[in-house]
Amino acid sequence: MGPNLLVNYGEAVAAILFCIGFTNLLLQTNLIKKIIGLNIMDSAIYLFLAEKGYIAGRAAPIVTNGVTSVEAYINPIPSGLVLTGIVVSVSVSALMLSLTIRLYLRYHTLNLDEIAAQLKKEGR
Amino acid sequence: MSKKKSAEEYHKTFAFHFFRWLSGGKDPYLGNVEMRPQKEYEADPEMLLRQEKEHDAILDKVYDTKHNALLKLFHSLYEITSILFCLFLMALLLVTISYLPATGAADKPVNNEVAGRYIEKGLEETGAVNIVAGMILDYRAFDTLGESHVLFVATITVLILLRLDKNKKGEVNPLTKEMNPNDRIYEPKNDAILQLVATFLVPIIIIFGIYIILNGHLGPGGGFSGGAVIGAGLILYLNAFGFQKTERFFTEKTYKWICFFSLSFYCLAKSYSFYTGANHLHSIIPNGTPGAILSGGLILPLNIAVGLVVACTMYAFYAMFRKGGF
Amino acid sequence: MDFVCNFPFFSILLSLFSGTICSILPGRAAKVVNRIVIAAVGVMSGILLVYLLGTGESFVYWMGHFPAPWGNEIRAGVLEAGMALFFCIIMYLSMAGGAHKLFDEVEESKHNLYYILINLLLSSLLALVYTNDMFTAYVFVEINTISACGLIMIRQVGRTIEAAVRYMIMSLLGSGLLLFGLCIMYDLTGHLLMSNIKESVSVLIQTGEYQIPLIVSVALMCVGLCIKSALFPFHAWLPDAYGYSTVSSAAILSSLVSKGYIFLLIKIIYRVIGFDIFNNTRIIDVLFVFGLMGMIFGSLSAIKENDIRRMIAFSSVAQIGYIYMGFGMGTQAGMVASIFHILSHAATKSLLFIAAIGLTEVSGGSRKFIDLTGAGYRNKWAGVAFTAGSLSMVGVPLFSGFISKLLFAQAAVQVEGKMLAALIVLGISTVLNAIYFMKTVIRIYAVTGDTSYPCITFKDMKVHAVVLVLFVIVNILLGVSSQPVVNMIEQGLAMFA
Amino acid sequence: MYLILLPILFPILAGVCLLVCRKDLSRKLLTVTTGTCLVITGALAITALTRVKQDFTLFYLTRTLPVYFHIDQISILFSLLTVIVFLCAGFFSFAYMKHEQKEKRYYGYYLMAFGVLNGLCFAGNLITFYLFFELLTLSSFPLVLHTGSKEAIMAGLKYLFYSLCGAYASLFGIYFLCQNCDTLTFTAGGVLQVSAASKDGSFFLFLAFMMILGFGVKAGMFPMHAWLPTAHPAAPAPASATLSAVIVKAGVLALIRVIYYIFGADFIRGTWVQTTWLALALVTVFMGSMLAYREPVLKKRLAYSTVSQLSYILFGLAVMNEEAFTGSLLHVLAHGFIKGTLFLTAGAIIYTTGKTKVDELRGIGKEMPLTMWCYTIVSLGLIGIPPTGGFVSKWYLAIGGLAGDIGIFRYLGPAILLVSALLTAGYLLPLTIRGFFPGTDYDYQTLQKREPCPLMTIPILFMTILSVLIGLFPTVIVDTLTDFVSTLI
Amino acid sequence: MIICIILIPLLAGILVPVLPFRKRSHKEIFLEGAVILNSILVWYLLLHHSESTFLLAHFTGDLNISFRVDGMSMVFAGLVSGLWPFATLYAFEYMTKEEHENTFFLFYTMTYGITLGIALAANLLTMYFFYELLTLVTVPLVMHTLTREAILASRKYLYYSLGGAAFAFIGLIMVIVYGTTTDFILGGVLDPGKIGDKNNILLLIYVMAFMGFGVKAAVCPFNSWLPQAGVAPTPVTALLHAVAVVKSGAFAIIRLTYYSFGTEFLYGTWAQTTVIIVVMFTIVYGCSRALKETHIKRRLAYSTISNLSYILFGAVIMTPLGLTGALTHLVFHAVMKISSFFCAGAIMHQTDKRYVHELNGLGYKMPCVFGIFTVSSLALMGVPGLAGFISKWNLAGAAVNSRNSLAYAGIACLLLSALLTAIYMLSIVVRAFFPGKDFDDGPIQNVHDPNWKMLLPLFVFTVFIIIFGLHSQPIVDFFYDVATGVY
Repeated sequence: MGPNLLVNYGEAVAAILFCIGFTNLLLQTNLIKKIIGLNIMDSAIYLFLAEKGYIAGRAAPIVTNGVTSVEAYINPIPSGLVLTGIVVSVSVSALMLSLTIRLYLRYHTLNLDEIAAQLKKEGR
Repeated sequence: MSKKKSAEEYHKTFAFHFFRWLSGGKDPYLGNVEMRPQKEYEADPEMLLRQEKEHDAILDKVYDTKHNALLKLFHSLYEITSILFCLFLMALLLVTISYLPATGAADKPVNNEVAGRYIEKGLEETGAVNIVAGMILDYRAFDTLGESHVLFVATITVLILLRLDKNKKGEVNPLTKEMNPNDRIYEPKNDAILQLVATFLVPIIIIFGIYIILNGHLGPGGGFSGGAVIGAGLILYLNAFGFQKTERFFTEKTYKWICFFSLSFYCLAKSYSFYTGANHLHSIIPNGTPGAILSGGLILPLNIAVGLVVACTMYAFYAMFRKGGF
Repeated sequence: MDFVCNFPFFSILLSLFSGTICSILPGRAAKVVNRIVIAAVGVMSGILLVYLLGTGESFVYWMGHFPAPWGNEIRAGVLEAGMALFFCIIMYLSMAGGAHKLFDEVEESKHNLYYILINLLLSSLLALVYTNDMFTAYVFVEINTISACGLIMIRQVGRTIEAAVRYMIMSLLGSGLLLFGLCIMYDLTGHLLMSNIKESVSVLIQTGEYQIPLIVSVALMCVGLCIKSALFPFHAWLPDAYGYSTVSSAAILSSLVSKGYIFLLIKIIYRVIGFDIFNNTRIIDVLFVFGLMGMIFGSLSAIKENDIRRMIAFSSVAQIGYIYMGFGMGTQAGMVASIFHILSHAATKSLLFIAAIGLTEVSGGSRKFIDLTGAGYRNKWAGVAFTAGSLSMVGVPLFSGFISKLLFAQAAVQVEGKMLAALIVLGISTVLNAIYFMKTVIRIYAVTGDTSYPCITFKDMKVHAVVLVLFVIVNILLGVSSQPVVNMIEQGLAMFA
Repeated sequence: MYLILLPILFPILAGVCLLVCRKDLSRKLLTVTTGTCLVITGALAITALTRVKQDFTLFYLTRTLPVYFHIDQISILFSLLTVIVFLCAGFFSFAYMKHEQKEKRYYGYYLMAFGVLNGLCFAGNLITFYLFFELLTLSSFPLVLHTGSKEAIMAGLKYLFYSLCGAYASLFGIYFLCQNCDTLTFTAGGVLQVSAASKDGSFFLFLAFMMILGFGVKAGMFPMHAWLPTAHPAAPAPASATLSAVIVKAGVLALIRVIYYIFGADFIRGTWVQTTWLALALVTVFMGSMLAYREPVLKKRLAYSTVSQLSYILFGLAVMNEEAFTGSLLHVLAHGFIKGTLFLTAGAIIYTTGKTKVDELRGIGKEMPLTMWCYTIVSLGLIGIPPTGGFVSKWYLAIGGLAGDIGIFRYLGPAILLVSALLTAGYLLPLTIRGFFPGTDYDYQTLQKREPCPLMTIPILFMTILSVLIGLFPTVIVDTLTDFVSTLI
Repeated sequence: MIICIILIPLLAGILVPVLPFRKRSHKEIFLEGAVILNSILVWYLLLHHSESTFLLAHFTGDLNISFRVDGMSMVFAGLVSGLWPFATLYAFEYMTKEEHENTFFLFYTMTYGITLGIALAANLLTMYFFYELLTLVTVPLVMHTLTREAILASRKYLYYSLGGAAFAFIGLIMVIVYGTTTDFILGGVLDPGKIGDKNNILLLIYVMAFMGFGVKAAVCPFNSWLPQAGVAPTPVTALLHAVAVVKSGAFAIIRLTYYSFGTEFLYGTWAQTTVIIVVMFTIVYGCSRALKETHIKRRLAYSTISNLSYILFGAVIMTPLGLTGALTHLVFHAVMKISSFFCAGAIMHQTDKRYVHELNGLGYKMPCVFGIFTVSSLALMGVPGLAGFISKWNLAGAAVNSRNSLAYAGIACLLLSALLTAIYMLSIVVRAFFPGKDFDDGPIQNVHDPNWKMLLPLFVFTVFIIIFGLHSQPIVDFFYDVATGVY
């Protein structure tokens, strides 16, 4: 175990959240819960990235008063990445939700296992 | 003399066989030369069919989640392994994190010359006060271009899934059958409170969104967030007044063309910028005065384009989910 | 800088932009645009390939006004150009071969959406191929995923939608891991550009700092991409997705989409981590083992399958196992074999899918083997093409599959500890391949008493037949004159380093 | 030179012609043709025999495998026996075969077997010998299954497969001998290379044992004797006669050739091979007699007797001294004539009465006195009562056995021979006794003379006389034999 | 020239369905002409061969498709080209009763070219290439009748062959990687410097490759395809499954053993022991299965299995003498077995009888066929004076000479198998000629010998069986020269 676990508590939380989301995505049979898991996972990564960009005592990377010194602002890159990530997450959520709607309309259940079982019967 | 065995019994004894061989009687293996034909293998088609049916029946049984103990066991095993895997992953990540550079420190590898240049030269090179906006729309514009297309392709998939189309021949779309036909009866909801609040709020929301978009390069915000706000406003409007009202100014066509023009503009503008950049040509787009509203080169127009797309997309998502059309 | 150097950029942007354009066009026009774009990109890639073979050096291309660590970049070498060219060829043929089926399976009003997806998929593949930036790669991976999902579920029956959901879930897990790995990597190195990361990584390795996070990050990225490319234990989504989507989709998905991810993995191995560093980790052993398992289990599942399309889909699992086995060997030769197999499998698998559709069409639309009896006589072209594809899969000389098998085996021999395992599994897997493919081939040439199904002649399926013939030609070309291709791959890998 | 070939090729070709000829010949023509062929062959053989010590290589199968003919005393002995028995049995069959079908086929194979046997006798090296040994099996098995009944076919196949089994077992040895001998030409005293014999001695002993077992099949030696009692009763009587009198002797000839001319008696003497061989031979002697004693069917009884008697010969060979060897050779002749006669008489009885079992043949001596007298005389010979041939040969065998350096068998051997002789009396004489003394309740009223035709009786008579002659003037033969026997031992 | 003789049959085959023949006889003349022309060319080439290698195409790296005539090629190519015209002639007559004649002749003639390709291949890769092609062109022949049985058989054939090739392929790789070249050089091409301490792995791979090629040569336990493939029309069973296909398996093994891995490397190792044991087992197994089989062609097929292992037995003794024996049996067995198969085919053609127990009494109705069958049976048994004896003699001689105790046991197997051969072959002969006392020949009253197209090949083969049996020295000398690398 490395030295920085407690210092990196933000990342640690992100990791835990990521795993929670991951587990949800993997194990939940309910599609909506799966999607929630997905969003948790994504959020965890944003948290992680935000923690990465943070430098103690510095301001958000918007030039104020014309100061363009490195020491003044936090790292802007992770913020940019998070922005992109959010868009991706939104898109994916939308897609997943619409898939869920279709499946629900067709099979009247959100349980993926049941859908699979119905499909097996339908297939023949 | 021991007890005499009966003939049958005797015929089974080893002594009998031995003596038979010894005296040149029957040879044990010679009889094999005289043979009957073997049976030809022939599969009965009916049997094959029956086998197939049985196979299906077995499958049925196997996939009968409620009664198949083995399947249940498998499921629980699967769950346990998954949980173990996730725990393992968590532990792994935590260990990893414990080795990562400390949060908040200024001397992390992350804070290198890349970030440095963005901060120091960003204003000068991109003309954007908001360094993040400058970064994503100029330094790393290709990512952002991709990102907007992620949104675009997601809308396309949602359209594929949920849009109700009328066939040329007028056949009923299979999706229509599935959709609950009653959903649209309740349009509009005619909720007086909602309508009243919406009358007040929607313009404010939309104006706020426009503000965010226009100030994307100057302060926090940008095309995406602004677009989302506008989209939210539109959705509120829709909820308050129903589809009939919105259809007056926002149809699929509107959506299509707005998206098309915005994205085309985005693509072309960035292509120009990439092309000039890569070929070391001078870009004709001025950066303007930092801090002014008309500054930051392409950032403002791009923000507007993105904002339009996002707003429309958000609304489109909602409309699709709601009734499969605009 | 020569004008040719703009071609990678042009091809990505062209296909992206054509996606946008298609959104306002009716289906038929979108189809034309789509074809033109694929052809144009193919031509450009071809020219670029020739150019690069001439210069013998790769180049980077700024995406914007800023140089390496600050702006985005794309990079083109022989391998990238060749891959792009090949992807275009396969995609064009797959589209042409499956076009007639599209009308049956997709609502007409949504045809243009289909072409949008194809265009965006192409652009994302090109971006994955050309990119020199990890985050760009991530973004385009997402485009790729979503459009692939769209391709699966555009034929809107229950199974495809369910398959799409499964596909999305697995893919999202994969992307999540990929992104997380990426973030850790970024944290360690402070860069997102591949070449810069590589420099930092080699420094880190030398100083011995951050070893564990580095390995974990690499592992996460690998696992993420493995999941996305349906390596053996993560293949559950694959058979339904490939088996029930419309045929062009299936062909493209199996031959290109997963290959895009694999190619990205190759890039990560070579350009981000460094080949030698990667080989010193235990990750390659894991890849090797899963590759072998995939080869066996994929084939076993395929043998059990009763449905021709699903069988071909399961065969993909096995073939992807081959590719990862090549990675797992941890040698240059193994890598070359894997890359060659990417090409050969792409050419063969799409051929099989397209041919299979020709066979099912003359069997009353059923894809059950029992109905396919004698289909080879009813649709001669598809029958012959399917046979050719099967033979290639089994690894009969003259076809591309043989060369990749040859390369794999040659590579395996050079790896001390993995030689026997690889060779034996290669042998067994060939036997298994032979079993299920030859079973099918014989089935389609068996005679049937039932002649109620119509026969199809060349007149009824001109495009389809031509496509099939072209596919076979591509296959045989790869099989007969493989040396230039192998040279190209080696040259390309050399440029990577 | 080519004279040697004639008695071999002429009957074979004649036989093939008969077989191939599609036209149905009349019975008379067939008889005449066959008879002529037989006589000519006999004449040719005798002519060839006068050219002793002429050797002749026909051609080379491969560079090391010549087809080579050579005539020595052993050849003469066996060849004479062959000629006489074949002629007698041949003439007998002209009468006997009337009640069988497909005579043409029978005569065809008969002639072929004759030729092949001549070849076997004249063969000068192991390969040539093996060639004719195989051909002998192939040309004689159709004789066995001639009657075409299910049992006959089965018996024919059994004979065929047993013989081939034996042939292949010995071929195993030949393969090795070929590589370890300078030549495979029969040379008195053996041709085995000294180096090979000393280096791989035990292996070559094993090979010798294999070959003894293999060729022993043909000679009806114990573990593989079972074909004999099956084949003899199934075959037509003249065929049984040749089979028992001559063809099984081919096995004896083979053993003589292999042991005395290839391995050399010195190599075998005193080893476990000799002991085992002796034991097997004695077991066979005793077993054959016992089985014959309890067998009701006449021909089968005679077949068991053959099993037993052949092993007398083998015993003599296995003892490996001059007396025993001479005794063996004498017994070859004596048994050949005696057993030929016995089978022919049995054939005559079956032909006339149709009865096969000994019990049914009461009073047969009254019906067919000439035949039964011959039967009685040769029976006495087989038992070993002087002055018949059997006595002389058994005398020499017993003397040899007692003189041999063979441990316990020195006494056991002669004892068993004696016991077996008693048993022989026990199984042969009842027919005589019943035949001539049918008892008081025999119905003399229905008795009628049923002596068979001269074509049958003359061969029987001729052979009976010969068997007696051997006993009366054994010295003629013994003297000629002694000389060269000493070269072998 | 070399490529010519491979292409002529391929082209002729392809032309069969394309050309519009007005009469069947025209087609016959065309095919027979092409085949004879090709055979003449082959013989011309063999007799006037040069040492040079003909390079057709580069594959990858230094792998190429090239052809060369050396001793082994002469043996195999000579054999195949000698048999093919006769077999074609026979096929014309036989196929009058079967359907889809054009397809049949298409593939049948193409097989000729492919087989010659195997024979003339100059390196392992070329041979492998043609080996796989051989599988593919012969599958339609097995499938020909399209009955369920045929389909199952061809499926099995494909699985086995392709699977076997997969393992043979591994051997090929080994030779590529550890050898100096893939060309066939008597004595092997392995480079000791490259091998280092990997001896055992290489031996293991050799065994695998042996079994791989052995699938075609029907080595136990991969033999069950061969009897099943007997559903094919008889010309196919006779020529392909007794000669061309299975012999190419044996041929490939000989190439692999003597020309690629090299006997020096293999001699006396556990690999040799293993393969000898396998081969010995197959010899006995094949025979004993043949004994139990009542279908004539399947019985002959099992016999083939056993006899192929004779060849392999000679080959795995790994001495020049052994190879001589193997080659002798390769050629002689071809003649004997094709002759007996053609007889079986003639019987089936004339009477539609295909089981041993149905053959009672046919010997007198079809004397020529059964006479020839008898001769070939005797030859197969190894009766002196016929071809089989010589080849067995050579094999056994080689085994004795090798001073290998396993080889001694092999001789025993050989003889045991000879005995079993006698039993299963002669029981047919006996039935045919000695039908038994109460046999009624009414039902087969109208059966007669087939016409000259069938009989001519049979007679020619019989003559060869006898000639080989009586005067084999020149040809055996030639084989010995081949085995010692004179050619």
